[in-house]
Amino acid sequence: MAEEEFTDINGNSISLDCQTHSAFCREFTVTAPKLSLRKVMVCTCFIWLFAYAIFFLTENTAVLSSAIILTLAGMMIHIHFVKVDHETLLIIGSLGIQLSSSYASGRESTTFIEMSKLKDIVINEAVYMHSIIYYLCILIKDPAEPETVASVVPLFQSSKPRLNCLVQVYRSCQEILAETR
Amino acid sequence: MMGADSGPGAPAVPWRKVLYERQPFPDNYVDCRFLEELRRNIRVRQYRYWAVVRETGLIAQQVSCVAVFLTLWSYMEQGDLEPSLVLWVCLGCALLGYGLYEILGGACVRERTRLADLQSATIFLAFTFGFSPVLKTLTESVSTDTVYAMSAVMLLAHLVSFPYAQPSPPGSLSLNAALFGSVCLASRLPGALHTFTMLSCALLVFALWPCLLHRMRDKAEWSFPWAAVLVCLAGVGGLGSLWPEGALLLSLALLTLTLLCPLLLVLLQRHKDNIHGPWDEAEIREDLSRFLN
Amino acid sequence: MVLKIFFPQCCNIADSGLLIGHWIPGHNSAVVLAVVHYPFIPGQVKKYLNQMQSQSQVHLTVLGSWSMPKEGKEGMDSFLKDLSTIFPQKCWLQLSREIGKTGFTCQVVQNDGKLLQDRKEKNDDDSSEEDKIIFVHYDQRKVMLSQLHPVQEVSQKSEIEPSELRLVFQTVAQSQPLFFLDKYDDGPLKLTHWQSEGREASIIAELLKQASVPVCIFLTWLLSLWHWFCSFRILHSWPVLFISSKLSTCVQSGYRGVHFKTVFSPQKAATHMDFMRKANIFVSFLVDIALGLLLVSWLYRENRISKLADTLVPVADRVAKELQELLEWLMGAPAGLKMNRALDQVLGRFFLYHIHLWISYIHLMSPFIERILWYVGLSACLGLTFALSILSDIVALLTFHIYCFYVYGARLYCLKIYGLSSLWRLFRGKKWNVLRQRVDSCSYDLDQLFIGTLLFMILLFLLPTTALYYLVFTLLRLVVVLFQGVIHLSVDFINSFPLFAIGLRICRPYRLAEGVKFKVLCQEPGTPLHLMMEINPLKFSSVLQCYRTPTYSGYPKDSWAALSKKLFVGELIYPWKQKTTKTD
Amino acid sequence: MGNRRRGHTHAPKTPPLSLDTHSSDHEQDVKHRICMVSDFFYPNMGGVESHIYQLSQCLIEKGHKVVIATHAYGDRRGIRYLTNGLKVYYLPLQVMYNQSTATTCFHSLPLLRCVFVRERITIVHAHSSFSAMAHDALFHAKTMGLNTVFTDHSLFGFADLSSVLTNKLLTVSLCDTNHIVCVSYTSKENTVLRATLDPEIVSVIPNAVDPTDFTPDPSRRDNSKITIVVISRLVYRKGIDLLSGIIPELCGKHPDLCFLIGGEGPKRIVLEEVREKYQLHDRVRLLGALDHKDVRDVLVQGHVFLNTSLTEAFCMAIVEGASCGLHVVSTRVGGIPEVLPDELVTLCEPSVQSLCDGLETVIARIRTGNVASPATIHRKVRTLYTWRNVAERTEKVYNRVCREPVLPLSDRLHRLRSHCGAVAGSIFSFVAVITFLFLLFLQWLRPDHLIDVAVDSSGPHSRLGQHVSKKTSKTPNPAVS
Repeated sequence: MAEEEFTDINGNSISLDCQTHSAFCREFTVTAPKLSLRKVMVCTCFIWLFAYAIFFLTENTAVLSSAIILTLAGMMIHIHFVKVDHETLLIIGSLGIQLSSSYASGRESTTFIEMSKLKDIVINEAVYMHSIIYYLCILIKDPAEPETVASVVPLFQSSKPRLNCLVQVYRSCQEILAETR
Repeated sequence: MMGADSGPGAPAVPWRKVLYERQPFPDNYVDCRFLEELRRNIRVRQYRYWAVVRETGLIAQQVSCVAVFLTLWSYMEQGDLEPSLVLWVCLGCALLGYGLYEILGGACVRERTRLADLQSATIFLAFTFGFSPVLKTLTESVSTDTVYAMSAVMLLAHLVSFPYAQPSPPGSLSLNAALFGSVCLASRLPGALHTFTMLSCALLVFALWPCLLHRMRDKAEWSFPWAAVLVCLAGVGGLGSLWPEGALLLSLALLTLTLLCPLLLVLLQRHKDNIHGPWDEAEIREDLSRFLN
Repeated sequence: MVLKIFFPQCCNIADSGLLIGHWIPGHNSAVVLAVVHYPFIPGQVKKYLNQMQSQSQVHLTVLGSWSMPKEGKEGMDSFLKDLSTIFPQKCWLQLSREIGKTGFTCQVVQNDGKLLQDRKEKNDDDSSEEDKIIFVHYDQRKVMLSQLHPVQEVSQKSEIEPSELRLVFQTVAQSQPLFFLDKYDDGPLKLTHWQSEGREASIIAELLKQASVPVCIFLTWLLSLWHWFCSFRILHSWPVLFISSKLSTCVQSGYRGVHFKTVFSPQKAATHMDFMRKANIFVSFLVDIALGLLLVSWLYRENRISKLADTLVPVADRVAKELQELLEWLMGAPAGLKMNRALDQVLGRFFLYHIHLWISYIHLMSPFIERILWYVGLSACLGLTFALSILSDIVALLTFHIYCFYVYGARLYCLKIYGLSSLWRLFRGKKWNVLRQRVDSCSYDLDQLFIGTLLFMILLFLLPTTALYYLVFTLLRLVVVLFQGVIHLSVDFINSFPLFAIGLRICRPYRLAEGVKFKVLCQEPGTPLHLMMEINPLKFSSVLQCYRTPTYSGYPKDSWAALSKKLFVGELIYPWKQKTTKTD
Repeated sequence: MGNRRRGHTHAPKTPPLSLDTHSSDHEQDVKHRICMVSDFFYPNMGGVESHIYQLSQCLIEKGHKVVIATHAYGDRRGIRYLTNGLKVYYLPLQVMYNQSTATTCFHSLPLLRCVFVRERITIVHAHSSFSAMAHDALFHAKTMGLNTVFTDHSLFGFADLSSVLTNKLLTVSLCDTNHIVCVSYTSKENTVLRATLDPEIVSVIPNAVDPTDFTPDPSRRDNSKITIVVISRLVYRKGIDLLSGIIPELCGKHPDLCFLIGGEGPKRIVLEEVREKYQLHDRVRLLGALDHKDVRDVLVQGHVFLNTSLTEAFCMAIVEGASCGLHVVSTRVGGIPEVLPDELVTLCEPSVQSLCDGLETVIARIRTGNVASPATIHRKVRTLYTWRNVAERTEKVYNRVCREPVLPLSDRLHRLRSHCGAVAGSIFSFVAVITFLFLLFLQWLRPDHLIDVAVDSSGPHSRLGQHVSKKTSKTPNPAVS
């Protein structure tokens, strides 16, 4: 499918890849920019210089080793738990919606929401940090009374695309929902 | 269309300050009667100098009451004054004052029976006497400067929070502060008897004297200034016998308080510029307490 | 409407035959469970299905036909159509594979016999009709064994109807008996489905199951004996109850009793949760015992007991001496604080007397300590938790004097604070209005004011002394409470940690399923969409909070702010606060 | 002082050019994008709140785009949609003192800027001088170069220190506001004096009531006795102490008199004490806090509506009471004399005696029966104050404002210093500079082109808006922050 140039709310460019498996099964993949090597370098160097300064003052080699371990562990944690590489939204008509986000380390966390639970997909506005953003979210039915909304599942949480991207995803999701209802 | 349809042609009808009527004027129209209800300095009381002076006499005498008390204390601390003697004097003063009080208030109906007075008097004496050894040892571990500072603060608080409007009975905070300060001072005296004496003096000066003074003010108007002057003289004199410069300062302070401040008040009245209008929050003049209690 | 066909992986390469499965009501989706191969006699198939249906409450039907092309076999179509007349269905599926194609093709025949869509017409017009079918491949074994979370038992019918996936899982799990007929025994029918291998191994399991029942009965009898013993009314008199509610050993034993009751109940665990609970309790109990035995074996080698005893008495002595020094320090001018000498002396003497009592008591019982310890140590055979709780009890007993000091100090301080607060209101000429729950202003008499002020001053100047004692003893108390809290925490942990569930999650991730995830399999033009359904294992955190055995929480739950407020106003704090509130 | 004299000398002036001398037809259909800012909005209830709501609704009817910005109330934070796609931003700002946010002139800038930019706001309309958020919004809007309108709903004295300070603040925050709206002539005089304004940029647009909400229903009355209705917050400013004096007086004289008091507040204690002391539990009913929808049901049960306020800019309560066909007795304070014609209201001095006399005359008239019927009263009142009219007049203000230029920073600073005195002027010009720098920083941090333009939910191009609003307004709690 055609790839346009999209940006997230902070202006970093992201790519939306939308492939159609069949008339009622589409897969959207939002890929965030890769972990920039320069940033990693900068922060590593910063930490190590700091550690070296401390080491210079206090003749204690434990500082250096701890700094190294710290940076390594920090990087591990960052790529394993924080840095999301791409997020995928797989919508299968009359079966359900599957959200998966795969981290830079390759770890993948997936949740599948059945059609019977799903109430709707909407674009919503929210106050985020010190600005107001649009985000795409799934409304989950309250099983007891189906007219009310039990909870809201926001999509593309880590890579926050801007409205034009969201609208595209929203449109094609609505198409599928409409034709398989 | 209200307020809109006013052509450049000057409207014939006069403008009225009402909202319920649609007038041929724009919304931001400024009439010549704009702000006509503005009033300045209404309800500004014109003070008369001597009346103010007379009122300030109360403050002055309260200040000098404190001075008298401090003098007594310092005498007793130096041991120049025999506590028993002071006790007797206090007793005499108390009886005298009580008698005076009764005579002055003979006309009006009394809310407390003599028995009640006697009862509270015994309570005072008993408690003070019982507690005086305790109070004596209470602050001994606290350093003297701390005690002085505390009592100074407390006496100041007494002076500040004293209800000069209606001094009888003295407001709780002021009386408590005075008692606190006096206990602090009393605990620095050599003996338990001294403490007892000091406390009863404090009771006399800070609790009973204001009642008497109040009674004098509304029953025998003429006697109040004399009493005030008397107390002031006593305070200045007593302080002077100990510490002449202090006496000088005190007298200066009293003079400023009684003569200068009223003068300033009366003079500054002229520069008062206070604007009023229909927007002011109306204040309730009549007292509504009668409906409640 | 889209037709969903859940197709077991193991049948991908099965020979041609009949599809046996179940239509999921109201969802327009079919679960294929097995394939019956040719040749078969329709009557037998029907009989077999009926008997299966009676065993598993699943409405099994013949869904349609499955044709696996082989060389020299062709022209089956007419035959397959005839089958649909033999097994009358409202909807007849004809799945077929072709050589060199991974995807299947499917034709749906409505019961009136006309093809809903036909290969030929599909060829020329677009494949939109074909797309209306989804094949969902699933691993029969995993789906059969796995348990969807949040657990929703079949027995208790909730008003919300279970979702589609749940129904699929239930169907596969219930049709377990279908899978016992394996393809080796020469019955009239030949089926392809997941084969449950290793019947032989499972024989032992069967034997164990049989054996476990009388064991359970015996143990429950023992338990009832124990309960009968416990139910003597002498044990229900006040002091015993009070003490036992305070001694964490008794609590632990009672708790263990409850556990046993649940584990050794002779009837079989009905629901999944029951089973898991039993298993968890049992495993954690075993681990507990094992740790306890480990401890014992360590404790009773090269008489560590006597060493312990020899160290214990001096330690207690030492503590007492330290306290004594502390008190003497307090009776002086501690940290240069100005305290009221008289009160200081009084309090100090009072506490010193207590310490003397204490020391003498310790020395009185010092000769017996070793034996006591020896017997106590045996308790570790009942499990590590017992040993720990006894340890915490011993600590509580050994630091009883600290507790006493703390209580005295707290009470005194509390009174002082209370009096001061009310007198401070009087000092400001206010009073607390009980009816309106607020501070009103009020005019006191002279004598009230006078006495109030005197008392206020006295209390105020005596406050620092009391506060200091209170502070010191509270700190001591807090140390003890902290220690006991740690012990309680560990005991709780051992009691409530769902070891079995965690092990299951690690070794057989598919057993505890949070949900499913789908992968789009390779798809060719002209074949319907093929999805691979995999099982999404439960997260560890949710495993914990789902299977954690409920237990009393020995550590106080009130927030830090509440705790500090209590400390400030001098209320008593206990490590076993929650428990007492729970019991009464 | 000098400023105040200036404001005074403005008075005797020839009638100024009216608002719409150069308003021609092509301006009538200029559509604005307005942002109403105030701390006070639903779920909080009161005069300001309903004013903002009704005005916005009428403006939306006339095809303008309106959004409302207020602070978060409890868990009501984020974006909500009300009727006709009226969009409300509940911004997470810290509430300091009775529902008014803390003002630092800075911390609200990022959020407000985001709102203004993404909604492409052309006019910022702030309400109520008690609301710190409104003042912040005025300040920021000027920094961002937007035109501003301010509506003042309240009166202030000049006597005590606090009012002196607040008046200074008002002077500062209104010194470059393009236009000010007051709800009554008294309020206009008051505001002109307080903020030392040129009276020509102050318009008087009264509040309104929805006459359909307040229709009379004589059948609900109990004519065996005479009911006096009081509906107000039970606070000192509403003269509850006077009420506590009136009740025993009248109840003593007229045995068939009973009071119906709606509202909540600290002074409730006083009324309860009076009721206990005089054993009036059956005749004085305290209904507690009322919802806006219940007010009418309470009003129609009464014969007389009593208002004892000590100060009012524009008393909506008496209009509501009259609209329900009650005879209104009120104190003659603030803007109240301007509100109702004399045949509908009996004005008294703010004292127990005078109020009792007024009430007794009304009671006597009711007994003799020579009183206008509720229906006639309602008919008279119905046409006086309508929101549509308010909206039209406000629209004119907008038309005028949007023509005015926005001062650049230098002129603004100069104006501040010349207008607000040396000290405050220089302080606040410093603050203005800081805010400007802060805005530059924000624009560097998150440029305007990165802020998504919001879909219009009201105003000219609002079809998609309705769609989105229909969808999003279902979400229980849209805030993820």
